[in-house]
Amino acid sequence: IERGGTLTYGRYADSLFLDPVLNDANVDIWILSNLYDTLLLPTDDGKDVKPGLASEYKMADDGMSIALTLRDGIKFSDGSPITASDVVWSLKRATKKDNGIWGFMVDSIDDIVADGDTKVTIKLKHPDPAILAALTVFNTAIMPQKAFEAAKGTTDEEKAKDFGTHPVGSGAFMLKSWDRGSVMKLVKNPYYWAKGEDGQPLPYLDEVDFPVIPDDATRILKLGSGELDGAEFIPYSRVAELKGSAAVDMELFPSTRVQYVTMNVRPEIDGKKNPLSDVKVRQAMNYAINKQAIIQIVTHGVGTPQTSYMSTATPLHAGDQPLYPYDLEKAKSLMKESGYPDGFSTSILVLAGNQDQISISTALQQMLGQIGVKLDLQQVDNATLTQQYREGKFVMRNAAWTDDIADPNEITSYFAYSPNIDALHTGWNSEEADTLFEASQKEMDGAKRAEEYARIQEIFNTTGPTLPLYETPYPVALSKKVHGFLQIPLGNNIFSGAWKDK
Amino acid sequence: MNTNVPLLSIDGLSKEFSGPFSLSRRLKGLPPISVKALNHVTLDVKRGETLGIVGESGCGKSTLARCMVRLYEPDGGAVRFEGKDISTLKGPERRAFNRRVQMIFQDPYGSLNPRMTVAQILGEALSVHRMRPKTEIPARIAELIELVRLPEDAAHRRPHEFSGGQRQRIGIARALAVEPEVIVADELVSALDVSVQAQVVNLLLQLQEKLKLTVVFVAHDLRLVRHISHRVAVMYLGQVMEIATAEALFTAPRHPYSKALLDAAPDLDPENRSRAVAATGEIPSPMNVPPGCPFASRCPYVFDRCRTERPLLTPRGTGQYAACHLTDFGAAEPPVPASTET
Amino acid sequence: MTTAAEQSGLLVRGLTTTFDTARGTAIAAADIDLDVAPGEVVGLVGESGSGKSVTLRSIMRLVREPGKVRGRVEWNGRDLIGMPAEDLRRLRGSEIAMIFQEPMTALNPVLPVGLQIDENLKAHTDLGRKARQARAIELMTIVGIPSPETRLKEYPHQFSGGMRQRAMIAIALACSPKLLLADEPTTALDVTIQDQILKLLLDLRDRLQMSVVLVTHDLGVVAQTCDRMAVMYAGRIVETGTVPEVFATPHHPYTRGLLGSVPNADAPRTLLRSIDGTPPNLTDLPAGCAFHPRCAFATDLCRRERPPLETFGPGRAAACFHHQQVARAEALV
Amino acid sequence: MHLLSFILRRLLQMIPTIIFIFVVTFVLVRLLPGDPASAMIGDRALDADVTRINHQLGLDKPLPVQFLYYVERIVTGDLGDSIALKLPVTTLIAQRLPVTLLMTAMAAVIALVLAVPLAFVAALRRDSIADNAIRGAFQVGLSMPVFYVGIILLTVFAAQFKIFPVGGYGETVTEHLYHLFLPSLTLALSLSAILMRNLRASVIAVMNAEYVDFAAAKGLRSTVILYRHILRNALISTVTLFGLQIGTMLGGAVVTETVFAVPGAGRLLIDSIFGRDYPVLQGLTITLAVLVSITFLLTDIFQAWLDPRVAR
Amino acid sequence: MTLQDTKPAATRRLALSRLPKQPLSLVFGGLLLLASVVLAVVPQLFAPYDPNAFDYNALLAPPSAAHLFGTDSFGRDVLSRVIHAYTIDMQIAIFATIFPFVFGTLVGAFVGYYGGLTEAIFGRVVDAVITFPFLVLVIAIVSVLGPGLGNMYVAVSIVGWVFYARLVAAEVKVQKRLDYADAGRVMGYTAMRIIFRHLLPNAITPAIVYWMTDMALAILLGSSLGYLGLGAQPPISEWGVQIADGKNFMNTAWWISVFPGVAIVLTGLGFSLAGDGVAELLRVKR
Ligand SMILES: Nc1ncnc2c1ncn2[C@@H]1O[C@H](COP(=O)(O)OP(=O)(O)OP(=O)(O)O)[C@@H](O)[C@H]1O
Ligand SMILES: Nc1ncnc2c1ncn2[C@@H]1O[C@H](COP(=O)(O)OP(=O)(O)OP(=O)(O)O)[C@@H](O)[C@H]1O
Ligand SMILES: [Mg+2]
Ligand SMILES: [Mg+2]
Ligand code: NI
Repeated sequence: IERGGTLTYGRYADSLFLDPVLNDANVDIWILSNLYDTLLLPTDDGKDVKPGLASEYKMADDGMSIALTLRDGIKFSDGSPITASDVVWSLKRATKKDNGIWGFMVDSIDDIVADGDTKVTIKLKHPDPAILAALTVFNTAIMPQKAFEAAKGTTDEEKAKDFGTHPVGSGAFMLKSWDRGSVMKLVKNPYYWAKGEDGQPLPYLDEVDFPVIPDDATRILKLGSGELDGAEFIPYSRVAELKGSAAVDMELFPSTRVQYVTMNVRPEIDGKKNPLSDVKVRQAMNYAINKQAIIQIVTHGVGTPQTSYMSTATPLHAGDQPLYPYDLEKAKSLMKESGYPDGFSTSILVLAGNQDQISISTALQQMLGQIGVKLDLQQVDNATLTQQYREGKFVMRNAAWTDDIADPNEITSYFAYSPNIDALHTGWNSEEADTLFEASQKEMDGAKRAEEYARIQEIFNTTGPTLPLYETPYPVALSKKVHGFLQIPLGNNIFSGAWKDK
Repeated sequence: MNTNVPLLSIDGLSKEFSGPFSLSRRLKGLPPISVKALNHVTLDVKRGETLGIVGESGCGKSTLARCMVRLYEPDGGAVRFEGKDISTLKGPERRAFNRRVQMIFQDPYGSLNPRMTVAQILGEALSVHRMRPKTEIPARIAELIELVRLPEDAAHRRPHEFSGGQRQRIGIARALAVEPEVIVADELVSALDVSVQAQVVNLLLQLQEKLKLTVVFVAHDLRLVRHISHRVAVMYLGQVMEIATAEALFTAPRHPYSKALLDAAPDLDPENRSRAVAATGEIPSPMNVPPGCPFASRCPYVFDRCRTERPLLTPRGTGQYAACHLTDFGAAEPPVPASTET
Repeated sequence: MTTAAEQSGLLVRGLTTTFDTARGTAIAAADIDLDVAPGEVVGLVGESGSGKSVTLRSIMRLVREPGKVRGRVEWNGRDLIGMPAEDLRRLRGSEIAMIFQEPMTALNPVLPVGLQIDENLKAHTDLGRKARQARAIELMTIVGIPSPETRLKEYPHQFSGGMRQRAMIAIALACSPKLLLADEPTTALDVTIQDQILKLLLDLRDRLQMSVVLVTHDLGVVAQTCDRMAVMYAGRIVETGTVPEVFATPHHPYTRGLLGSVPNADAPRTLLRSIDGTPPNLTDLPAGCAFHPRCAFATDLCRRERPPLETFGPGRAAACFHHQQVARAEALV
Repeated sequence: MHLLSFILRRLLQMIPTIIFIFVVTFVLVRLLPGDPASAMIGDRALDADVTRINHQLGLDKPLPVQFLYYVERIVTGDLGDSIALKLPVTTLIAQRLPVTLLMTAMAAVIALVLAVPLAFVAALRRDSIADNAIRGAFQVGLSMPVFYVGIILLTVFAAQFKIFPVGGYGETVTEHLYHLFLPSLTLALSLSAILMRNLRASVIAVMNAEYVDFAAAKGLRSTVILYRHILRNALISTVTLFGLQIGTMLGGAVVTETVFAVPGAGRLLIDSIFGRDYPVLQGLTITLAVLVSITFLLTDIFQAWLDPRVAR
Repeated sequence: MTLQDTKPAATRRLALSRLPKQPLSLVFGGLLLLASVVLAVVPQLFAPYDPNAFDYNALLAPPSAAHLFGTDSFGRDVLSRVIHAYTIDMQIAIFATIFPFVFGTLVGAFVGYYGGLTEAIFGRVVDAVITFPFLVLVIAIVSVLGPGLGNMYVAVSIVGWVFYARLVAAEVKVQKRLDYADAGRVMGYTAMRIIFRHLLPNAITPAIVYWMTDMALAILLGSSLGYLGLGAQPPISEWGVQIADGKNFMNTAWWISVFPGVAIVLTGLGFSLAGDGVAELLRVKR
């Protein structure tokens, strides 16, 4: 292990807003944990929790409260101590209804009370099997109440805006400078609590720079020329090539990312009859898709077929067989049995300029053509896509999902639990799945909860409104000099343990 | 029809062109720059005659000619054709006027549409004015080509295949196609070579004889104007300085400017040389015409009244008119130049 | 052909200029012989396209690609055609000056008039800034431009036509040339201004003892200003002589036609004696005498053979087999 | 004096143009399907979140009200805050625009350095092998899509030979220049092709002008003729074209900026379209329009200086 | 009688004598364009494969005898796709420019002829359009109307006509000052006849020449939009889309993007040479 140095990590897009509660996008989320620390931390495999700012945590036996003890002598990056009142304030802010879209993860929290300077008790409305995982999520990060309230502005939002330009947290790094759209620079937080392998405080690195390089090819070129030490979102087409490169470590970090197609299953869309509402049609389409071919074409072999709607890295994932193995005959016979034996025309929304989605859809177009389904591609921008999606006016769309929490409840509430967003806004529902989900949300018995999830997955995987395609790891290319960098399955980039050869 | 009424009469005609109205002028409260191209011009054209109009560049000859065929709408005064103000003509009446009064242009290159053949040019004129039934048009075109003595195969050629003189003939043929009574010829031969000039002038003279045309002949070549005109008007800075029969004007000009113009024209006789300059100074800019006599700044006979009061066109006996305060200038013996300080 | 011209003045022998064009080779000037003695004004007349400008440009070696110039041009015994470019540059604008027909296009529109005079002085004299300025003002005064100090700072478009032509003359005269080649210097001007400019040129000739070649197509101008004249047709000189002699008895039918085309004072509204037909195409000259298709005197000989420029009197020459007949016919009229 | 009134008049003429652009932008962006909230929070947004955000942004008010509200702010010089980046638009523009300006300026210089000498060579040796080679090469440059040229330049000069950095912007001024060289070159290629073509034609036209002959007849040295008489006149028409192209380039730098990872205004503009970041889009379009108008104005002034006939 | 006889003979002679003297650029440009048009009309005669057929056994195959230009990531034959793209790209060239050309020319003719207030208003429109960032406008319009070529044509047309109008207006203004226009007025011809029969034929040349360049530009724009995903939609093959497809394979499978690039350059060259040639051909002989 060597200490010091600057690691330059090329990102495809810049962050937008560095507030753990009010932010909206992965570009923020995935680096927030370097700036802000949480009470608990996800384990490296993303499936469990370990102590963070809280050195001890204990769930009450009735599941109605959690007792936490803060580490001794921990400080924010401005040197001020982290107290229990900061924790209370931060968590209350995270649970407030109007603050951001992440509140649902800590919905079960009833109250937070401080007990002295280092003890905190979180009281719950009901037992919540996912609450510990929720305490590792960015929105429960602990922020300095004083510094935040000293920021300019009157409302929370205005203060957050100002605070976000010079944030103070307790993560391994702190913001040094931020040139919007160009480069963000982090420096070592001298007050960070965790210790490295050498017994000295982490992080090893003095500085991490995040230049923004939207073009994939350019990012790789820069890595090759030594201008970057690491580059995220390597296109799959380049993975094999970079794996063979002597100067580069091509890392494929396990992820919770799944790639699928969402189908609107309402009986009618815009007053027109919708063939996709026929479950046979959906199954036929699923069988008609050659996932292996798509994995070859789009991910160049990097991906693996989905075995459930949630990724294998998600806790309580169930299923060991690829869903809907390619079977054209079966697909054809299912079509015959369906209400549309002669096929039909339909369309799919593609995010404009997204090569993966274009490739997938082009392949789907060809594959579905074989069972008489004529597919039109419609490239639209993100805002249009989202709006049509939210309004339930789309027919089919490409989509991908990554978990934010080490628990199956997030993905399931969006995918299978219809009261949330109508099952991906598709209009699909299953009373059984809904009931099971509601039960699982309070089920503290791990085994039982696993059973409930197994059943939900079975229902969704056989009749659900999606065409599951593949799951992929996070492709990150690193210079051979870089060690110890980690991207956890939830996507968070962890630089605290990274170091660089001199 | 009253034969005493002149065929075409121009009555106190004025025409101004306004130039760009720049911001600096607006800020200074000045009016836009304007060119007084014609300033109260009064003239008559009698049936069957040739009226020559001479003057130096920019004096308003073309503007006058264009007003006569209603290419320009005058700002003041009127042009009357057979007693009728032409600016009041509308629809068919206007078309009829356009047919009866034709114009021929100076520029042999610009006055013909380069993308039309001679037959198309003539045919268009014939058909628009319905001069002949459709079937007879080709024959009439051939006739016109013959009339202006163009080569027989001219009909299907385009203007660029002709020489300057031939092009002017095409222009004449186009005007004649509609069988007009009056032809206004603006610098018809100025752009042509001497040897070709003579051909076109001869043609014009012959046609006039044959078709009983009335001709307004605008030119700056004094010799030529004298040769073909019955009467001549001399213009200077938008005003008529003198009108007289050709003979009278060239033998006894009654205006100092007419005289200067005649003296300046190089004599063809090498024995008759003079080293004296006929008129000093430059023509004033038409953008600010002096208030009095426009020629005052260059006139050797100038006196105070000339600078303040504009002389009117007054008779000088036997159909001769001049606009000069020295009413007996050129009558018997010329007056002594007043002073030379200007 | 006078021996005097051998040493001083301009001597042109067999000057031929051709242009290779897509339609064939145009012989724009063919076998031109021309002498100009010191202080003499020679008029060069002819129709448009007869090669007058090309002749002047050839003398100055200003013919551009694809033009080719052959022959001999001597100025005070020095060969202009063969001399090195740098030597020629020194002569141009100083000893030999040229005036163009269109002052609007010949003056650079984006440079002040003063600068355009100044650069001439700078190229050929070693006068200082002040001295050049003074000389420029002097020149402007000579050519009759009022308030020269302010006028020098103005641009050509701020000048009237006459003023521009004067400015061009001022530029040409900057280094007191000994030979002035004037290409239609007054064609674009009004008669009263033309009168002024021509008389100015004559005055300057007297003052500086310049030789002048004056190109024009106006016979009146020749009659009033020139000592001798040469008539060009289709690239060739067809007649030369002193001005009074040529006007009195033209020996070439073309000269005769030209004189007849101009209306003269006595017979108004009669037909003019025009020359029929049009000038020939230079790439496609008729065989024999180039004028024969338009000539009333033409015989088979004329159609077969080209008449040489034949001297028939002191300083008189004509290129016509029938020139005596033509002269007699003229006398009859 | 004349110049001043000329400038004043041009500035006055700009006002309706800017208003027009302002209104069009305002209406157009609001016609775009999708709203800022959709663009920002994407798939996971709940309807309640969207309503809340749109309310916070005042987007639930009727359009005319929004318009008046925006006009009111703009008159006070306030362009509002970015929806996505939560920064004042003026700050963003101040950060991003200089990059694009620098890149455009460099492209202009490179284009001139390429086009002017080669145009002269081509014009002076008209129809020679050199002329045809130069014209052919530029023609190929002109026929290639910008993103393609960019990728090729990147692959060759940055990846293969490592002469230039692979995009980015750098920190010091020298670094800026160094980093922006390839993107500027990319932009310059098509610009120089257009300039070369035009300049060559006008040099040929000017060389045929009589005043060039007259200059030669004055016995001037050929260098004087070339620089004083030919170059200046030939530039007159090229200058107008140049100004027009620079104006277009300012708004068209998007693609280059993406390929080369240049954090400039072009990318901000595209991001703001796709992000439905109304305040940024409006503020930037208007700023660009003003800049472009100023470019045109400068062009006109320069042209008036070159050609005294213009300023009346 | 003589008239009837001379006409065909004269025209035939002219046509024959003109033929070898065609400007060289027109010959080359014309040939390139002719080839492009043929490929655009009957691509199936030249394309060895179905442009949309996948071949999982030949993904990213380099150029070989079987696939002269190699295959792309779907195993589609690049040559066949390049050839089939002619159809769509030539269509872009025409459809994106035809309305601007026609409408712009008409507006230009009226503005140039009548001047005055129309000209002042038009001047402001021109200002606004040329100051507006063009790409932004196109992207915004395409986003409003939805992606696809049809809407791209609409977007380009909304802006494009202005340039034609400007060119034609300027030229008409020059032409209407020439005497032949006045001659028409003196003959008593209507304004419409003067504008369309006399002025326009003489004023349209710059617009036609610009049209040629504009078609090349339209292909480039179409490609750029295709590259951004806003132009032609898969599986239609279009050069810009192909280049975008091949962008990630620049290092490993250069052929995917290089050959469509060559096609764009060649077509652009064809248009631009033809433009020069047409300018030469239509030059008014005086
Ligand atoms: N359309 C116009 N717009 C502005 N000014 C004009 C226009 N037509 C003529 N003028 C001006 O009006 C004056 C008279 O012009 P006009 O053409 O009538 O003169 P002219 O005697 O025919 O001259 P020339 O002998 O040069 O043909 C000139 O000063 C000219 O500049
Ligand atoms: N650069 C050139 N290329 C081809 N032919 C040329 C060129 N320059 C001149 N000519 C030809 O040379 C001939 C003589 O032209 P020149 O200019 O000397 O005539 P000009 O007598 O001066 O006529 P004008 O009175 O019209 O000035 C013309 O027929 C012309 O076509
Ligand atoms: Mg006139
Ligand atoms: Mg000449
Ligand atoms: Ni002033």
